[in-house]
Amino acid sequence: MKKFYFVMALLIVASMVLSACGASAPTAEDCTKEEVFCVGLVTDVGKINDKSFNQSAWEGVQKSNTDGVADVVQFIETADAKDYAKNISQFGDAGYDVIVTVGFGLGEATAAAAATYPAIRFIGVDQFQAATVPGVSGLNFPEDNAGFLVGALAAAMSQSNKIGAVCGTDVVPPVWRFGEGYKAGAAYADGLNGTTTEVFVVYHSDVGFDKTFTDPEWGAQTAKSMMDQGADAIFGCGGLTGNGAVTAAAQAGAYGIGVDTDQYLTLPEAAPRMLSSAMKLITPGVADLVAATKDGSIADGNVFGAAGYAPFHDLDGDVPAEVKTMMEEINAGLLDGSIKTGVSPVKP
Amino acid sequence: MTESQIVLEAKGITKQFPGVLASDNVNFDLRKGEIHALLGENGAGKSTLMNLIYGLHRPDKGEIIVNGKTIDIHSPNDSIAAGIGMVHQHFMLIPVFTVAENVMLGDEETKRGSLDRISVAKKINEISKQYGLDVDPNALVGPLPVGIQQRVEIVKTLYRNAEIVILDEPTAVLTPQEAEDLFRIMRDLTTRGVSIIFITHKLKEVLAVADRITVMRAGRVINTVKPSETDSAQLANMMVGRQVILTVDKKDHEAENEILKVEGLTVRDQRDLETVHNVSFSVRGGEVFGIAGVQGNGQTELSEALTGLRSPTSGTVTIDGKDLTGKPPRVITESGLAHIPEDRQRHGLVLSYTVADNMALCDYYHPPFSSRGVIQPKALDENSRKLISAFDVRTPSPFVNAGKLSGGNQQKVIVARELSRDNVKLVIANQPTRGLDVGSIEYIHSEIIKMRDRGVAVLLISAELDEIMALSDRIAVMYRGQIVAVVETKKTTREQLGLWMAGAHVQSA
Amino acid sequence: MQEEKQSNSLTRQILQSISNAGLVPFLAILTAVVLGGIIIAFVGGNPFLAYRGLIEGSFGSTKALSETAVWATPYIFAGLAVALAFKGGLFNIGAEGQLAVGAVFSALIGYALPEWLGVDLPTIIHLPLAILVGMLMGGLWAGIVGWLKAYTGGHEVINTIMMNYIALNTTSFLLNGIMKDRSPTNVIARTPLIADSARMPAIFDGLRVHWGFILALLVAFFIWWLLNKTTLGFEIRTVGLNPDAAQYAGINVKRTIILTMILSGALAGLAGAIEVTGLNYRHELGFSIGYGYDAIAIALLGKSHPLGIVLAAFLFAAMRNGATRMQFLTQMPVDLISMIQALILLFVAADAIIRYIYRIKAKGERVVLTRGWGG
Amino acid sequence: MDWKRFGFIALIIIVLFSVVVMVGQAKQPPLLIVTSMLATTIAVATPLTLGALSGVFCERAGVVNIGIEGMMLTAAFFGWLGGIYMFNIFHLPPSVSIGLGVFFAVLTGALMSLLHAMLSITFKVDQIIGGTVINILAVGLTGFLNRQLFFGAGSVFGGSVPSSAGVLPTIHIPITELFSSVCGTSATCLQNVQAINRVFDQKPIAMGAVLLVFLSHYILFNTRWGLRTRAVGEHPKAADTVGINVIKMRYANVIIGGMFAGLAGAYFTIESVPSFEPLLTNGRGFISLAAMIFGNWTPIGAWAASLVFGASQALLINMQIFRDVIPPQWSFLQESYIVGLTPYILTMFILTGIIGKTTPPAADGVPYEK
Repeated sequence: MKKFYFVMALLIVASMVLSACGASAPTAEDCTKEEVFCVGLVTDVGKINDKSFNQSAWEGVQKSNTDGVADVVQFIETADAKDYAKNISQFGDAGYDVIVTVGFGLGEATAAAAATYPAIRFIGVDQFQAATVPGVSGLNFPEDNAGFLVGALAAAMSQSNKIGAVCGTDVVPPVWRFGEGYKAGAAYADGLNGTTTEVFVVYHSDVGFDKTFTDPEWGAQTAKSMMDQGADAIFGCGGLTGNGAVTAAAQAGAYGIGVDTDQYLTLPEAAPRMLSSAMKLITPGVADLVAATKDGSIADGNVFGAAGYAPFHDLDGDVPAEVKTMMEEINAGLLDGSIKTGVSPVKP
Repeated sequence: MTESQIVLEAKGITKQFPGVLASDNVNFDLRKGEIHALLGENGAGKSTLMNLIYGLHRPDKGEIIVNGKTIDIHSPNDSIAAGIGMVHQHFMLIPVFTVAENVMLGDEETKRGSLDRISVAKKINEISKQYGLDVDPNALVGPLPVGIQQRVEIVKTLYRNAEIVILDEPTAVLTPQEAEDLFRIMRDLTTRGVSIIFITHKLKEVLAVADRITVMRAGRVINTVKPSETDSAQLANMMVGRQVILTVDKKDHEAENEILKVEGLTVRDQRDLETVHNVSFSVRGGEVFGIAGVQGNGQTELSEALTGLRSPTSGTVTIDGKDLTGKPPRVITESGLAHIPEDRQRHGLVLSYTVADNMALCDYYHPPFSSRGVIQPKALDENSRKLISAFDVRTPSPFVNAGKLSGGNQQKVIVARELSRDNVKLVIANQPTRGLDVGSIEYIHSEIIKMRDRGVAVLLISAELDEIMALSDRIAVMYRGQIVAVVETKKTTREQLGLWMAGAHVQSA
Repeated sequence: MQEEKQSNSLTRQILQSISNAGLVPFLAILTAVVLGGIIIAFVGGNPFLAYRGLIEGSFGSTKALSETAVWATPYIFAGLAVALAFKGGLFNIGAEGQLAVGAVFSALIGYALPEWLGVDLPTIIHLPLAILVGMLMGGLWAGIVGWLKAYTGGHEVINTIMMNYIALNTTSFLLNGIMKDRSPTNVIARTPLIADSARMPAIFDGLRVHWGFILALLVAFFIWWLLNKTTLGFEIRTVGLNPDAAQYAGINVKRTIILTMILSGALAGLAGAIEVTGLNYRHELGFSIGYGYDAIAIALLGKSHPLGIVLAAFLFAAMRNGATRMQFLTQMPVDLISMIQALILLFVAADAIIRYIYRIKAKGERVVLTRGWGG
Repeated sequence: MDWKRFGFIALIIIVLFSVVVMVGQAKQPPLLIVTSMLATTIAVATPLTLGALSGVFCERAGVVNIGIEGMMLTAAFFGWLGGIYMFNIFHLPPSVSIGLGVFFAVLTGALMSLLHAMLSITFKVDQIIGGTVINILAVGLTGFLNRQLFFGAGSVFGGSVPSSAGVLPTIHIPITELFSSVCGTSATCLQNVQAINRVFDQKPIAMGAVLLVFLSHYILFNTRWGLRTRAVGEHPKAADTVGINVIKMRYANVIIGGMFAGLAGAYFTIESVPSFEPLLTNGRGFISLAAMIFGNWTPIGAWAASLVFGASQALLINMQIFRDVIPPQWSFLQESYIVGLTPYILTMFILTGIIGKTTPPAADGVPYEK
């Protein structure tokens, strides 16, 4: 037993010494004060560094911090769906000014929390409101427009008239809208150019919900299969799974098309063959809404963020002028409503 | 016999295992070309001594001298290098390997990194021819008969050029005739300069084959004698430490009505091989019906089929007029069976249960041990106290785990549980005394005879011919799954039974 | 007099054995926590703040306590499920799948039954029915594995792992298909909310802890009673310790294996059913991820004893629940909790390490949990 | 050889391929479909094959390993991390970084298996529990480090994931070049040759895995090492009595097994895609385990079983690609939830013993006590 106490003491001392070396994180105790503007973020089930919507939203929150809008920013990762409410209330009880909740799954918990904490502004990313929820601004994106744009681009650029898309699960509406928008866009371009393009769209749906976005190996294999069938442009839509597909496409010399952000910048392995990206700008969208909260211009209900296509970067020279013109026209048409994607918001 | 040079000497060997002093300052020597028998009861420390010499364990104290040199044995590698080979009681063969693979294991011949099976097979054939050990190097070991497996073990030691061969209880699995064959091989080996340590607990064999006999008891060497200077009674006395009554006190008893009737029983084992073919016999109340035979001739499957542990493929089993063919064990037990199983630790007991629980292992489900599905601890307790005193089970308390008891007392727990049941009409005792000390053996034998005298039918299955002859009123001999003979004990001899056990039924039956 | 003395010493013996049984797990937890603290410090966090967060978040307020109980509820059921199988000599890695199946079917009864029957059911019928069906389906799900084990010898470890994936795929299929909440605003894979009549009430107003928690404690007691005081328990334990002796003793080994798996699965299914009827009021794919593996750790930490499991479940619940507060205070990721839990499990499983560090002598026999693949 | 088993495996693969060819021939020539599927099958089977080999070595030596999943995951992480360190911190050239990444992955596999060996051989922990510990630890460790190293200010890489050195290159086997002359001017012939060539254009680990299968088979059944390994797994006491060090053999084989699992991990993050995600192995370690049993603890059998699982994955991918031309009666084939069940149901079916009994090594899972 003597040895026992000795070991314990040693361990405790060691941990104290080590902890003294580390800087203790700043706490958020000042958030109850009027003048301190605090923003908290609760993720959907998943990681904050998912390289996908959780991370983009968090980067938006961080941007508001570096922009000087928010004084304290903090996040909580959700490990289990039953913790949604608890995680939100952690910020609510600490007197935060804005709480960002990411993902449709948190919709109900967010609405309930908005009722509990009327003084706090809630921003729900990807939370479409059928009826306006007081206290909550739902940030949504017309992903189908973005998919439509890159679909048209891919169809116009394909030599083999075969293009593919490798997506996460179609159960998640934004993914569905990207994928189906891609198809519709290709068809639209065919209509303009008199071509017939075959479009392969594969959604990754098996083995669990949360893994369909984080299976790059599956994405790569699927992209290779599509290229075996002759596809020469691959749109990777859906987190890491899509990234795997785009990387595989780039390695095989096909065109890769990224998603969410301009992936030319985030996927260096695929950059040389990155034709464009279907952009859904969560980061600026979140930052803008946080800023709007601070200056009081924010309103309840749905807010639509920007969606579009990324520059061609290295491949700019490959893209013929008429294609560039076509893309600009389609983008304008989508924005003014003269072109409709015809994609239902949710998989029927 | 001339006094030749000492090839192996063990001096002052002491080994302590948790709770047992397994080897207590033992001295032992072996001369070149002799057969030196090591005699003792189960647990006397014979195998421990040999495991120490062979390097499977390390002695706490003492030294081992081979050919005049003290050697430090850390593992079997060292003893093999010193020319020692050992044939273990439980064969150290890998069933899914061929004979050649088993023989070369640990001392493989390779050709460019690849196993050289051909040259090993050649070497095995040479050894076979030289010593008259007929084995096929390319046969899989698993399906071989035990006699042949034993030869493979011997070939294994010779392949390694062993000059000292330890045989641990080699005759336990052999017929008397096969044992004779083995003795011939042993003598053959000694004429070629091999020295043999022969471990056994069978007096007759020792007297027949050994040049010298060392008797061990409770981890100590009692004496070393020459067969010409001693006899069975004296040896038994040395082994057990007291006068031993070598015969069972058994009065004549009139057999009554037929209790067990077996007709045309055929059983397959787990490998789906037919190990019992068309067996028929009957056992009457008040008689002990012995089934003799070398292990592995279908006795295990036969008793499993009779007790409900295995379903026969055809035939019928009737107990007291009730057809119980293929019925589950509980139904058979409730019809009056008491079963002392072959492997007490595997079947008879749950070692991590208390003695009290084990004493109700088969009866826990009915009153007084349980009522409406709830166990009544008090009844278990009372029952166990009663049985512990009635059957002289040596245990500190009924709440000690059965695993903590000695083998003899474990067996007594089983015997107490089985024989104390109210409605016993038939006792099936399979190897009831295997591995036990003489005291327990005597006790269990007397309990079996008591049951017989009470008019219960007893089916005794044993590989020990002496036990069969001492207890049975009638004897059946099993050979290759068939009953080749049924005789009254009085009207037969050891030799005759031995012939039958070896399959010589056509001429004699 | 003598009897009295004996019972007195018996009580002392029991107390002694509890403290003996508890010592190694306690030291395992302690060591893992200290190691965890060192890791936190190593990556630049403040271990004291992190642990303060854990404790505050799990025990710091009535709400925190309530949430810990909420977390503990499924853990107790699932831990009991694994432990019961252990007692019967079976390793149930499939609690995860059985739980999901139980939850799905409990939810189905919860939302669809009134619709099918066309009447509103009273709570007294609807709630127990929803729970029972979840339990039953969990039991059947595991029973398949039990049946395969008994009649074909297929090893339950592989089969329960496979059944986990099958359950995961099947629930995904159902939740995305026929069981999906069709209300226009819903876009994710989840069932509709269950009817009010199938909901278990909360114990206290304003707190989420529900009667399922009390039920969990009662079930833990019941399992202890079942295992140690009934003939069925005797049969399960005998088959677990020595199937050959069980067969010899007239126990129907095959039936007992199947029954053990069914009971084990039913407990896991109960965990799912209680989550649905007591807490979430629906089933969704994001619910209850990884409980099956946590349950193994809980059963091991609790030494397969119901009381131990309740305590272990509380510990794990407190860690999972307190993680929110810990994150809030230190931004330490939840994975840290997984790591500490893995360390606890490591030290509990390899108690030789703990015994070596603290120089504690081994007592008693090794408990055999599984026997290779051969079965 | 167990022909019944191999026949069954071949039959399943043929059925899976036939289904795709039947559905897809409306769009693509059958040869192209078959070669493309074969290529996918081999690639998808790679980590399964290596994982199964890991299991074969461990279990042939008598140590049950259900921690393959965790070993793969940890190796995938540290292999990838090692590559990134070499590339970004030590500024080594990409090819060297990638090579070292593979080395780190294999090393990680070895270290994780060393832990498993210590638990199961030295401490005699129940081996299934030991494996479970490895799996849980792997998830926590990789998740935690992935967060701490790459996310947030103050992390080693300053809050972002630096670019990795890339992935292993495809090795081109010049079948097309060699045989194109045979075709003369026929364009279809050339296309066919190119299609066939696609099957053989694999990356080093995928190719290596196939070689390792045969090498392992040879080692296990024809060398001294293999004989001793199997002896230790069948009857350790017998091995001990002929002077084989059971503990050493078991340690060595478990570590060899861990190295295979490490290579499988490298496949994910160094050969397939240059990034790491928490839980990226997605249960493939458990499928490997199933493949090992499916293949009756032999390397070639395990490989064949892995190919079955690979083929069912290839079927899934292709069914979705061809989903506009799937006849209505086959439409369930594009339900990935249903088709995705194939490996699991097949495994359970195999375990019933209807297709020949699977026999584990006799001492598998039993700690050796002298």
